[in-house]
Amino acid sequence: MNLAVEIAGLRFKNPLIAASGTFGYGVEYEDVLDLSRLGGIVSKGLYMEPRDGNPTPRITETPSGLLNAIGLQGIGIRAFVRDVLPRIARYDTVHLVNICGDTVEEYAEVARVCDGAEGIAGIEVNISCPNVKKGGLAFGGDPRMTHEVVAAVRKVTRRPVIPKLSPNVADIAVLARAAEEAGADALSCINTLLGLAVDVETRRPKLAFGTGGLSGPAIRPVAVRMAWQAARAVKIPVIGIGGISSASDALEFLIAGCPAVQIGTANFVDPGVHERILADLATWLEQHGLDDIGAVVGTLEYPGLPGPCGTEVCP
Amino acid sequence: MNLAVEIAGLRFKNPLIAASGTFGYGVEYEDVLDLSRLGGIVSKGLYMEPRDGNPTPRITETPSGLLNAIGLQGIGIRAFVRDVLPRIARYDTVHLVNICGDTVEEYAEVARVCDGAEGIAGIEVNISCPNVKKGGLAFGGDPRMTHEVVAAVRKVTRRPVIPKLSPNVADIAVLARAAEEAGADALSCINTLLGLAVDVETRRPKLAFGTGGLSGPAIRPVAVRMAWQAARAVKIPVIGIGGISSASDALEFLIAGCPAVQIGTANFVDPGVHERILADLATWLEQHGLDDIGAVVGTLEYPGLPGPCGTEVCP
Amino acid sequence: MPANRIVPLVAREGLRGPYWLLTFRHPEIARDARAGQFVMIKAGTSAEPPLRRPFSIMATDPGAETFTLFVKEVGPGSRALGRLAPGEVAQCLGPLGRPFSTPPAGTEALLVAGGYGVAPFRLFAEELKRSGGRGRLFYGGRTSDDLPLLEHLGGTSTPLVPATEDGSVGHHGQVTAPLEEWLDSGAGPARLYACGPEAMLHAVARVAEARGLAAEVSLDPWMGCGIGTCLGCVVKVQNTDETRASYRCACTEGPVFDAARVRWPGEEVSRARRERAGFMA
Amino acid sequence: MPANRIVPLVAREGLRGPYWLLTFRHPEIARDARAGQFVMIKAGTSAEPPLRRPFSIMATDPGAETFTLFVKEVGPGSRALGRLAPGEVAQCLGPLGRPFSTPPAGTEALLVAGGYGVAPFRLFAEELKRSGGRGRLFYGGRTSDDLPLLEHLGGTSTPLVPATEDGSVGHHGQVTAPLEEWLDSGAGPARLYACGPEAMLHAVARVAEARGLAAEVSLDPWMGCGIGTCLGCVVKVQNTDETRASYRCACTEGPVFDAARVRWPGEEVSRARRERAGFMA
Ligand SMILES: Cc1cc2nc3c(=O)[nH]c(=O)nc-3n(C[C@H](O)[C@H](O)[C@H](O)COP(=O)(O)OP(=O)(O)OC[C@H]3O[C@@H](n4cnc5c(N)ncnc54)[C@H](O)[C@@H]3O)c2cc1C
Ligand SMILES: Cc1cc2nc3c(=O)[nH]c(=O)nc-3n(C[C@H](O)[C@H](O)[C@H](O)COP(=O)(O)OP(=O)(O)OC[C@H]3O[C@@H](n4cnc5c(N)ncnc54)[C@H](O)[C@@H]3O)c2cc1C
Ligand SMILES: Cc1cc2nc3c(=O)[nH]c(=O)nc-3n(C[C@H](O)[C@H](O)[C@H](O)COP(=O)(O)O)c2cc1C
Ligand SMILES: Cc1cc2nc3c(=O)[nH]c(=O)nc-3n(C[C@H](O)[C@H](O)[C@H](O)COP(=O)(O)O)c2cc1C
Ligand code: FES
Ligand code: FES
Repeated sequence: MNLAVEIAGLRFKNPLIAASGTFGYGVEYEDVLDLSRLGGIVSKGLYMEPRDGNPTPRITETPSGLLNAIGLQGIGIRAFVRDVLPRIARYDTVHLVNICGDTVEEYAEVARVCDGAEGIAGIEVNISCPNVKKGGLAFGGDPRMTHEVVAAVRKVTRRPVIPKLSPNVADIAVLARAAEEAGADALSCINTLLGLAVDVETRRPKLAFGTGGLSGPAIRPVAVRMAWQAARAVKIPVIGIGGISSASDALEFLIAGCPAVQIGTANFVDPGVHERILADLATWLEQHGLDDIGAVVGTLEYPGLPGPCGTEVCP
Repeated sequence: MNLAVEIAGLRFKNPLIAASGTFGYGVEYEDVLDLSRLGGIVSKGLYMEPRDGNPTPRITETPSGLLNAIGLQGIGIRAFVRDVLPRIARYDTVHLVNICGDTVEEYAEVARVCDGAEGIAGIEVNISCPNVKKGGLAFGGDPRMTHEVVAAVRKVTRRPVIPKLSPNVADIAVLARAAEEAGADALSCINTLLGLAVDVETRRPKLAFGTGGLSGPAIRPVAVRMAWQAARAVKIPVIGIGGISSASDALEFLIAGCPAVQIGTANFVDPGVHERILADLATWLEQHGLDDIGAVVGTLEYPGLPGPCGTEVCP
Repeated sequence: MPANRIVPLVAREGLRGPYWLLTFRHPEIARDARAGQFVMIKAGTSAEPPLRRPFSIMATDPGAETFTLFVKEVGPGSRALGRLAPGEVAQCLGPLGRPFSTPPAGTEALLVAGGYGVAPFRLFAEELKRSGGRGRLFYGGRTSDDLPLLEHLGGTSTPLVPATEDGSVGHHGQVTAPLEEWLDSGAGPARLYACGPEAMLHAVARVAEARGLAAEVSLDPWMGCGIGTCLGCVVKVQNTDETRASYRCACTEGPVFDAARVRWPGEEVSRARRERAGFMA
Repeated sequence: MPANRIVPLVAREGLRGPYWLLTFRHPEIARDARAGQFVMIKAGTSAEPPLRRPFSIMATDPGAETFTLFVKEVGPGSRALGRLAPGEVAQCLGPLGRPFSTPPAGTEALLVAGGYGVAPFRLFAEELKRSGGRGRLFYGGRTSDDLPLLEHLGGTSTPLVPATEDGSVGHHGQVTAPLEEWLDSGAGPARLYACGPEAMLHAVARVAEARGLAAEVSLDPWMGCGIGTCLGCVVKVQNTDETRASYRCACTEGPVFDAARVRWPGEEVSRARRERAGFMA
């Protein structure tokens, strides 16, 4: 049974990657699970400098969802490389760093540090965080800015560059193509949906920051749609993200065209989620007489579009 | 206790309106509840001619949500005016018609029929249906087209014109302003989020149409955010829609600035939802020493923005 | 009149496998329900799964003011029903839909049930008994595990003919085989009534067509509201006075349709898909 | 070591009001848990509500391999726990967090509990008994309804001092009143330990500061993961060696913090909001 996939020249031993901001820096789970069993780990978003993040409350539950406005609290890329990386690099998994910036220059600067650090396999470019006042969504919502940030990162590193797209756009295909043209090796789709929850007693937002990013099962249909649209729009691989908490959820993205997926909020709900999905995926493949996970990727038969064989048109 | 609100010159006896496509033409509920207790009823979307709608399956459940691609099956505006309107007009509630069109001209034509029909209080302009190949979202996603459709409808009727905006846009404020400039009297926010659910066994979309529109509790945080953004962007009233199934849900929209709300998917889950919310709203107001629902509208204290008093700035 | 009701569970019997008999109290449903009608029901008010679920009314006891559902546990909605404890309540809308028609005098009602599709026929058999009508119930499944209601179908005047594809109980083969045998054996005038998987319904429709018999089938589409407003449950039907087929709500114009009027799926839609979807494309 | 465990419910006792004592089996949690630690727990695998919930470990029985939670039913997560039947399982991560420190020899541990904040002090009292330490538990609430555990706190060597704001049981007034009386009465060296509503914790912190006593408070923020990754549970803390306050995870560096190091909310954030939110802004 082959569960390994290759994306942007990186070999993931399985298609399940821990999503940024939902798995800390990895070390937090050392005692809870075997990190080497993961396909990959994306670090919490990192700037050049440490960041306090937003005031609290920072998270609140919504129906089948989680609304957060952490605001990218973090230790900064240098502390990560110095203190954390040596500790996690010994786990045999693909270590990706999620990079952030207030400016295009900062993105490039953080990317440059990553480029020089042994053990960082690739760079996920967070141009889609809704919870900061500068950078983030301001870059990811505009194809020109997306192009600029990705090109700037591209210029300073030979490591795979994986922009993470925002769902808070009218047409994700436009952003996906902008990122591809700027030299991206793969895409991550999607970050959180911008949401607002109101505390009717205080008549203030439930989150101190105001709005927040919606994640979890609630957003899965939107995420699958966007990952599918992005995958159709570009030639580079698209990593699917959004509301995955079972093998069936993961398969929706794989079938829609994503060679790998990231698991976010489900880590909070069940720290054993990767193992569970991995086992269920293997069982599913077996039951379907398949011995390679790649055989399901991009096999969606969409009505009116050419089927996976490239010829059949579905009714 | 005053629960009545005035929007676009129409008096709603309470702020709870049945949303288009989730309450049929009203007649379906005649035996189940007293239609006169509703603040208003919006009809299923209507074109000039009857429409078959999309093939089945047309609906599927997602976590805390409903994904649908009905495709605006309907009897056409003339059959509605002739056969249905006389039957429902006798219920003392605000009767709104949700109008659709494949072309700008068709919108205007349907609006003209509405304008001539006794008993239709106002026109909701559906420029946001994700489940049709022409019209719908194609109009609602583009500020210029939004302006054109709304202006065309405005020209042929003196009845209140209420464009219904799509959430599948980058910045709803832009669309809201375009609709306002074109002469809208109020706005409805939001229609469904475009989503895709994949059947992993058949490897086809679960819905025969392919993508569908996501509604229900899952989308509420996105809907509240967008209704709030729209309300801040325009001077005309914004009717909040999306995931409301309790008084507290409705209050989120009211506090965020909507003088009224529409209830959609919750009608399927609980046909008595209006009565339940109405009772709970009254109790809530009483408990908070208020005797007018208007007193809560737009009272959200958003961090960094002027408070409801217009002077205080929240920390 | 259908209306929204809160119904307490009064009795709960676990059958073998994933099956439950759940008896709820509600005087009007118990009094008004006709065979083929259903309720939209949801255990408690939990938000997940969001929607109510359709279940046929299997039996009623107007005296005790109760009605009984035969529930196969297949997912979250049915599971939540199976977890209700007596005394707890469900949200319920019903009775809904068009029931099976009463067989004309002198006509034998041949009831064809597959799997949980047997539910309406228990009530149908009661109605036959009350009206003095004649009937015969063909009850099929893949194995005996699919016929958990076998022992609960006594007490009516309708003979029971089980059939299983693996021969573990009753007739060895599909349920239409003993049906055709019966028809071949020179039975008198008959009318077919079927409820079960779509493939079985279609087979029954073909049997009826070949023999010039009337047949009514109870369809099983996904239902959102049960009351004609979501338009999610539609099936393609062409009535005799119509020039073209159109989508009709199974919840209000059905779930029981004249088999000859149903536009059965053509071959362009894959069989696997139809069977999974369980209804007309 | 915290780890993900599936824990069966072995006993379930309904107390008066919305309170439950739920006893689960797990050898390691029963053996390792220290007073002040908690578990992140969720009944079954239902998707709603999405997240696990934090509950203090109230008691352990290493011999029986069980641990007990004291659960106040306030919403869907706690309700689902209260509906578990013995034999059913919960998903559980723990023991988590930094426990209360052991009082230095010769120091009296003054435990101050408000509402469900009493939970960790049952285990604390056990620990005191085992170590031969001295303690005194001040247990407050608005009315006697808020002290459902009153009768369950015997069997340790720690005297119990109840207090209610309406005087319905014990001391009439806030729980800090008998605490201050005790301190005034010339008690020996003492260390304060508090768990309960934020306003109470702040009051205890002020008492400690005024008297130059050490105090540890167990904070109660919204927690998403319990393990330091969601950064949702942070509270503002400034340790002695630090030049500025920063956000620390209550789940890993807390929930127990040195009261003097907690940046208590300033007056710019409205009191109502803080109390509802139940934690530091
Ligand atoms: C008129 C009518 C009467 C019915 N009577 C009975 C009855 O008496 N006893 C009984 O056990 N069941 C009956 N059903 C079927 C029952 O409604 C479904 O089994 C139930 O809705 C499943 O809900 P769930 O949440 O348990 O599972 P889900 O997770 O919703 O469904 C499990 C699987 O079944 C599929 N599915 C769900 N509903 C349907 C459907 N209506 N048609 C086809 N596939 C579906 C889903 O796609 C999924 O794959 C009836 C259905 C209809 C329309
Ligand atoms: C370390 C720790 C230990 C705890 N120990 C216990 C215990 O021993 N016994 C006990 O009954 N409870 C305890 N709690 C509180 C318990 O976690 C919450 O009551 C529970 O999460 C509520 O979940 P729910 O789904 O039942 O209700 P929800 O609907 O989630 O919450 C009900 C209301 O309480 C608010 N709320 C929820 N969680 C918190 C929180 N952590 N702080 C402040 N407000 C909150 C919500 O905003 C909502 O208004 C503890 C909390 C923490 C952080
Ligand atoms: C608490 C929290 C923090 C997050 N932080 C980051 C982050 O630092 N960088 C980033 O790119 N995405 C971040 N995300 C987004 C997730 O990586 C993921 O894209 C999103 O949650 C959708 O996936 P899910 O539904 O599986 O959670 C965060 C999400 C959550 C819930
Ligand atoms: C089955 C279904 C059919 C709908 N049909 C229409 C329609 O005809 N016209 C329209 O403007 N909106 C239509 N909508 C959108 C709803 O009116 C509403 O905007 C949306 O469902 C969000 O609200 P909710 O979460 O309360 O359902 C439909 C929604 C559903 C679920
Ligand atoms: S179930 Fe909604 S229209 Fe039939
Ligand atoms: S609860 Fe998630 S970091 Fe503390």
